[in-house]
Amino acid sequence: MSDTPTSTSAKVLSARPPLWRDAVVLKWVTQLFLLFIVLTSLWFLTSQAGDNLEARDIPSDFNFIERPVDIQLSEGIDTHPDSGGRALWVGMVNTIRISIVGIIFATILGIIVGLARLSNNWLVNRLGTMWVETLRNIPLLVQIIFYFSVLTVLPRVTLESGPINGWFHISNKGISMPRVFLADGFYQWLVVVLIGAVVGYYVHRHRTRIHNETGTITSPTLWALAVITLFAIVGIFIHPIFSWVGSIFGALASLFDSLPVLVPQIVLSGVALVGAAMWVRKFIRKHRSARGHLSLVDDDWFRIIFTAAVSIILVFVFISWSGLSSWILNSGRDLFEVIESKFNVDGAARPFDAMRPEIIQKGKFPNYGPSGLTMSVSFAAVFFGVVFYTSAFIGENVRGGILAVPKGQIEAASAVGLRRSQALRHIILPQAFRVILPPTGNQYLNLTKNTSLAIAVGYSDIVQVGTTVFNQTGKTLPVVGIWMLFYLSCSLTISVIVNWFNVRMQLVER
Amino acid sequence: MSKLFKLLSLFLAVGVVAAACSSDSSDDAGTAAPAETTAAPATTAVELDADGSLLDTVIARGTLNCGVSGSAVAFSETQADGSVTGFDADYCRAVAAAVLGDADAVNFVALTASERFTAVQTGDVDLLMRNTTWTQSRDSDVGMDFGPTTYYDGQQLMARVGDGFDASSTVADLDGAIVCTNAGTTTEKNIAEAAELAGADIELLAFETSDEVYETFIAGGCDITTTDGSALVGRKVKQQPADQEWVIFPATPISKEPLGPTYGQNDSAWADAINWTVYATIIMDEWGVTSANVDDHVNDPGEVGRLLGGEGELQTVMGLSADAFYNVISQVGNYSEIYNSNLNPVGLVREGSANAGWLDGGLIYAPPAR
Amino acid sequence: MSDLNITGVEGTVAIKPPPETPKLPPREWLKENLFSNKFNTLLTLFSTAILLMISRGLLSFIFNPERQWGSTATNLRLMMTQAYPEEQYMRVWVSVAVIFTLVGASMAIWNAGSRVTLRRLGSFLLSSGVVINILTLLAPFSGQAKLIWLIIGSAVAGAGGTLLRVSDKDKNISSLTLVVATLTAAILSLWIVPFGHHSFVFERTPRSMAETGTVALTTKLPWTIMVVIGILAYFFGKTMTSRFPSKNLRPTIIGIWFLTPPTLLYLVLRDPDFDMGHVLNTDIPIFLIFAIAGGILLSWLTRPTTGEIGRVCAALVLLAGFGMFFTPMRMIIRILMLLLATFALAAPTFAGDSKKQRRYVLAWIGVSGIITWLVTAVNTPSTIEVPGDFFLGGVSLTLLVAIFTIVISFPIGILLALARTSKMPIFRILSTWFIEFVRGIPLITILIFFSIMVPLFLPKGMELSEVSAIVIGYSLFSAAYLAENVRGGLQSVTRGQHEAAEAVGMTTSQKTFFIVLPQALRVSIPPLVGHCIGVFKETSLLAIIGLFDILYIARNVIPNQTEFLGSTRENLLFVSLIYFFFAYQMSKASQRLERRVGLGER
Amino acid sequence: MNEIENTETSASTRDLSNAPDMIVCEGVSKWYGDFQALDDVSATIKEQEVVVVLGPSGSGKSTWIRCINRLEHHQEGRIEVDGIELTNDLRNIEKVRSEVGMVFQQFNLFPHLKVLDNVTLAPIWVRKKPKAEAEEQAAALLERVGIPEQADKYPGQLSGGQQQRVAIARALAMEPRIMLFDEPTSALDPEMIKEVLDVMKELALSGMTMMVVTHEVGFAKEVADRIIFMDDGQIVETGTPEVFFSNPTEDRTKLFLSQIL
Repeated sequence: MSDTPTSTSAKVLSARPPLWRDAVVLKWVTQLFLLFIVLTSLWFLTSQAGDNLEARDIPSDFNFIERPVDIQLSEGIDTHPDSGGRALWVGMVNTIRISIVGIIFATILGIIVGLARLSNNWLVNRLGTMWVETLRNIPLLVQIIFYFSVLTVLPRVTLESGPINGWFHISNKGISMPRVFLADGFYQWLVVVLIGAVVGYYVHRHRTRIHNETGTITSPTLWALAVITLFAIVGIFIHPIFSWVGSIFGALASLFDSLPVLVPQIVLSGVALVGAAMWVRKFIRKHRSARGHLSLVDDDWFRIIFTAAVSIILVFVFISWSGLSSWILNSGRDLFEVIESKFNVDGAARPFDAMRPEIIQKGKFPNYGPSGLTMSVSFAAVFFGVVFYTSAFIGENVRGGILAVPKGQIEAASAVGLRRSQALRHIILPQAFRVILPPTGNQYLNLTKNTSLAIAVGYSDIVQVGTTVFNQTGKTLPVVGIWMLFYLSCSLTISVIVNWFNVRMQLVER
Repeated sequence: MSKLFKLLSLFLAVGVVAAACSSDSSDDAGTAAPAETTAAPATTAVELDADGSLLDTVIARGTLNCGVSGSAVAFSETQADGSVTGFDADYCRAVAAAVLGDADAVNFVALTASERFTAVQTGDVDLLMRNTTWTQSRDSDVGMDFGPTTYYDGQQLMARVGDGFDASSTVADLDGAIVCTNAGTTTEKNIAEAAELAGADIELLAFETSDEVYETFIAGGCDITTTDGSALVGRKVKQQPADQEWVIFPATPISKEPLGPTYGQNDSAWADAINWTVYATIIMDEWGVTSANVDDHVNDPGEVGRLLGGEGELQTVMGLSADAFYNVISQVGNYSEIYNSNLNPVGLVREGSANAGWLDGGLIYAPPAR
Repeated sequence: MSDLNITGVEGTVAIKPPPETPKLPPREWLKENLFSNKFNTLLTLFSTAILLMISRGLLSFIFNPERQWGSTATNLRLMMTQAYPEEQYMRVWVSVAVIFTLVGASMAIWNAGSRVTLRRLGSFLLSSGVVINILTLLAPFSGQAKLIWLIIGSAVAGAGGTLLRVSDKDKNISSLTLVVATLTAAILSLWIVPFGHHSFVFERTPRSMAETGTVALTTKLPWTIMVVIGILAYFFGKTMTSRFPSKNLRPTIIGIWFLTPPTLLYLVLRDPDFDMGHVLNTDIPIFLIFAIAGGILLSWLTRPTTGEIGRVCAALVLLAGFGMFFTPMRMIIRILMLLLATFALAAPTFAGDSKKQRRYVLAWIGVSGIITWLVTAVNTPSTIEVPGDFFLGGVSLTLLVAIFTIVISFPIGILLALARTSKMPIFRILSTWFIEFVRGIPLITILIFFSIMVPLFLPKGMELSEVSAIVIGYSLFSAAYLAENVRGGLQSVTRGQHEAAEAVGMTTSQKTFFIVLPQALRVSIPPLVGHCIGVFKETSLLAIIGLFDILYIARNVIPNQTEFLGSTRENLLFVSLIYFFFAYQMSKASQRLERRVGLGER
Repeated sequence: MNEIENTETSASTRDLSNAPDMIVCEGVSKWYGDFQALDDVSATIKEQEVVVVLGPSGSGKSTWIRCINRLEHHQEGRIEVDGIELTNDLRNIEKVRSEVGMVFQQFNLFPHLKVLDNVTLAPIWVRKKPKAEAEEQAAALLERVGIPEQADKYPGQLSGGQQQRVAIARALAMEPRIMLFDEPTSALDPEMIKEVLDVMKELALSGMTMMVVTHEVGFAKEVADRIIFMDDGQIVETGTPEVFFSNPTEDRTKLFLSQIL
């Protein structure tokens, strides 16, 4: 086994062509040449930028994150942030908020649109087509601005306005609806629900087993949901019994506090090294033939070396940058302390609270009070913009996905006697979902990125806040860096989730 | 054949693009010697700052790059044919008339609020005529110099009479109001400060364009709008619907907004040329010399004659031609003419305002020309 | 045959003639398609209500007397080109005429258009008449206007109904005839219908004027001529088709199409005032040196016997080209050097006998000549003074930025896609990182970054206008997405194709250029067109960074003109229509193309 | 060849005249737009009978067989399966479909389910069988079609012949009284055809009522009780294999036979 590769390589050596004709040499020379050019250009550009920044006296450090800034945000968790970092944080939260809500509603609306496009009802079908064609062909930015200027002509607020007075108000000052929010007892209640989820899981398994044994329809999912709901309802009354959970987190926090910086350094380095080693092992195993013969081409060697190099660089970074490790320790401690404090409430606290929107007359003007959940006009414009726009694309994905299920599948399903609903559940949807998911994941990415157009209507998302920050402090480069980092991590999160589903659902082929 | 053809068209396309891009990189455009080290192109002012004034550069170039807003009602509007008109635009033209002898030799550059100072620093524009308020930090920290104030403005508020406001209302009456204003300007900060001082609790809504502010105000989405008084008057005259009545208050603006020409600092020849162009329009207004009758006054004795070029030394010493200010008056007009033709249509009148001449109790005043 | 008796299992059965083709009468059609069951009926009622609400809202907005549609009409020119000098409009009209000629000729040569049965036309007319009438009833018209519109609607519906009844099943009409008829009607309406005459006068004070009557002569006359030219060009194309084989004709026309945009751009934007001394002393010698030296180099490189040494030489030229960017050098030398390097790298792919060699060298001389001329022309001051820079403003800016972005990002995207699928790991890693990085961040951050930061990254003395910087940023952004589309196509090329190409002895680059890429691009036509539409739509983001694109004009400029305060919504609606028109046409065209190429069939 | 001759007699000499009718078609016609796909087709198929439908492509064989399973709707005439008439009544359709198994030309296996799940899906959800029982039955059926070892694979991992045998097992899992085969071997490689045909032969010998659309003349000769020849949507000729192949009466039949034999 061991002598076969040697003999082949010896043969190769003996027949080695001149360097300029050796495919492998040429291949690597070309690549290194390109790498050289790319690195030189990057170096050139950065050095230019450094010189220019210095010449124009433009600072590009990050100290604005802690410095006070003079910014007023239109909405968010904190409309008068006291530092640049806090302002950007508010912007990030706003972006994430509108993205998540947007994704949920765009999905619902998109499915409706897609089904409408497949509908037998001529009018509904045409309406769906009109919806898709119109919204897809007008730039999102134009749409957002248009909704914005249309929303401003809604009726004025009066003390008794709203379609469902006392519950739901629509006016040109925004849309106000009842607000449900987490109260002090929420985390204890959450523990109850988690226990409920575990119980629900076992109920689900049990019901499935009964179904498998007897063949009766036992609807396990329904049962599991019912169990969880039951726990949730009961939890509202009994959750204070879990107040002791906080002490666990307290212990964790003190553990993190007492750990030396070396521990995360070692753990991180270990993870990097072990991860790389495992990857290499898996890689080699995959390239070993059934009889154990290992054949690696230069490309494979490159991968192995690259992985090793990356892991060593990572180890180097972890060790030399002790700030990272202490940051992990500190933020871990803070996190657990925060969670612990969440459990430190008196027994009477409720998990949720709800408030109805109100209109209050202050001074001369009737306006929405703080009690309801108020959607500002800017938020509404961006929200409707991204939701409508994305729904058109998701609708097309849904339609395409369902149409992509071959007709034979539906025929076969009915030939074995499945009903339409059963065929839909067991045959069409699982297959359509595979087709729908990847492009829809892309649409989720796009939606998240498209919320950046909020800058046009003054919704305080991260781009709008960032623009204000660098207009005030002149630190464009750092702010742009933060934007990119933020959006990249958003995109990464979404694509990781979508990929996870994707891999799990891939069809197995020969 | 067709393969080669496809490749060729690809090359051509790329080449055309490269060529198009190269048009903007003027490093070698005008220079005669190919391998000469980066000679300063005529268009950039940065290098010339060291040894000469921007005045020479502008005269050599033959056009004035004037930074304006391009979308400020009555001050600099972009018109349907692409031309820029308005109070600020006329002052750009006046400077061009004085420096170059031709009021039309202006290249208007539309700038947003955030890019205006950078544009001056990098030399993209020679002069900023863009509703820029003269403040301490801009004069010192930002590196600008300010010319004589051409328009004394101040931030005011506008509300509906139907909501119980009148001209004597104060900021304290704003309690509970939604106040709309333009995003990214100092007006936001001013109203927030003023409301805090007066103990009024307000909610601020900032809009990207001023038109959206007023559309929202008309529809009732805002209870109050606030911006410079000049803009409020114009909007009230032009846009107040039949079923509403608007009122502007308080009589004393909540901020001082002196607007005037702005240019890069430490270039005194260029500053003098601009400042005296403005002063010339004011002085001529004091003497009643207009574009219509300027020819009759060329040989007048005293200040008028001196400025119009009768004895041209004062101008030639500055680096301008002797008839520089004659060109300003004849081609553009005096202060009153500029003011009335641009601002009267939107309801702004000089009489009784801060922009009346000093003899009429206003603040418009010029040093003597001797 | 029909009287044939066959032996069935249960005896003989006579075959009867088939019954009439089942065709649904309107009432049954309605029942089948709208009210087949309770749920469907509910849906129908619901969507009817929504439709009526939307149309009513839109109509009452459009025909509200308070709306200042004059602002749009007066500012049309601003919206199209920002400020192209009026006395130079002849250039624009010539360009439009050239495009109309090409469109007409191409339609003839590619046999565009299909047959439309008169029945379909009839039912289309009938339904549009009905829709017009319904909309008229919804709209807030005065009595007289309502009557006029009702009459028009009924006339259209009546015509459609008559057609439907009179014509028999197989009668049809060419869709081109319909297009011509529609165009003629549109042109005629310019001469007849009093749309009003909106103009802008600038004497001492600016003034917008709105007069009644038909539109200005400067509008209707040129358009009439253009339509006539288009129709004439169609017949010209027809005669050409009968005279020459389409094998030669079509590539020629495609070539002209490729050359048209840059040529017309120069026609419209530049009237170079050549400094002949400079041209003779520097530009022409530089070109000659490059043409001759490059020609010799290339003729050597295209010799089949040269072999791999050629690539080394090409790489050296490329290195020299890049080096020139770091030293002070005339831009034309840098560009020609890079171009030469590209030609040299591609040379082995086109190697062959002396005829092929000659052709390749000639191609080099031609391309370098055109490029030299272009660079010289661009760098010479123009007598046409256009505010708003090379890209003009308004729709022109939108279109030019979109076209430039697509053209630049196309080769970059293809290269990225090739790199990402290549067997060379460093290429793959670099391009993957680039693509994923760019795709992870929103366009607006890239545009803001490029508009503010690019001047900082340039060497001293080099300047780049804001629009150019943005076009570069936008191209990089677009290239990443384009690369993903092309990659999809590359992956769809089967292994058999690669193997077959290798089996006949093609080199990797020959295989890529002649076998893989053509197939891959063909497969990725639909996503590529979709991408182009996206690029076009997203140019609207330029408004955020303050460029004079059509959205900026509609939102920031026109509503701030003294005459037209408060006209944001009218102009936004108009802008939406413009975008919709272009994007919808493009997507329809791509669908037709898909069907034509035979893609998208399962 | 020998083998065929031997079995041929055994299958086609069965006397089925007293067996009950399983499928009755009377004057079935169907149009696609203007094109008439079925033209007054009438036939009766007895229990345990094996009928092979022959004919040139486009002659309406597949349409007919799909009408019997209500995958297509006939527009005139009536079809009765085991005494149940096929109308728009959903209950009837369901009943018929659980009595009739169908095997398609393109297999139409569910690619997202394992082979075992493909077979057990319908028994569990339609017949409401316990899972264990269904799996037991599925294993037996896979054994019967000769691929017990593939139960845990996905259809995409199998060869064409194996896939088609899974499809037969899937159809059999519903314990149908009639099996319809719509060109079951047309999409297969030659060496795989035999394995599928063997399964079908075994099925025929076990007494299943079968209706087979195929081009496999050998199979028809060997297994069929009766041959039905279709052209232009009409039944042109029917007869026992011996008569049909050696002694056709119609010109169209002769022409067809001369082309394929």
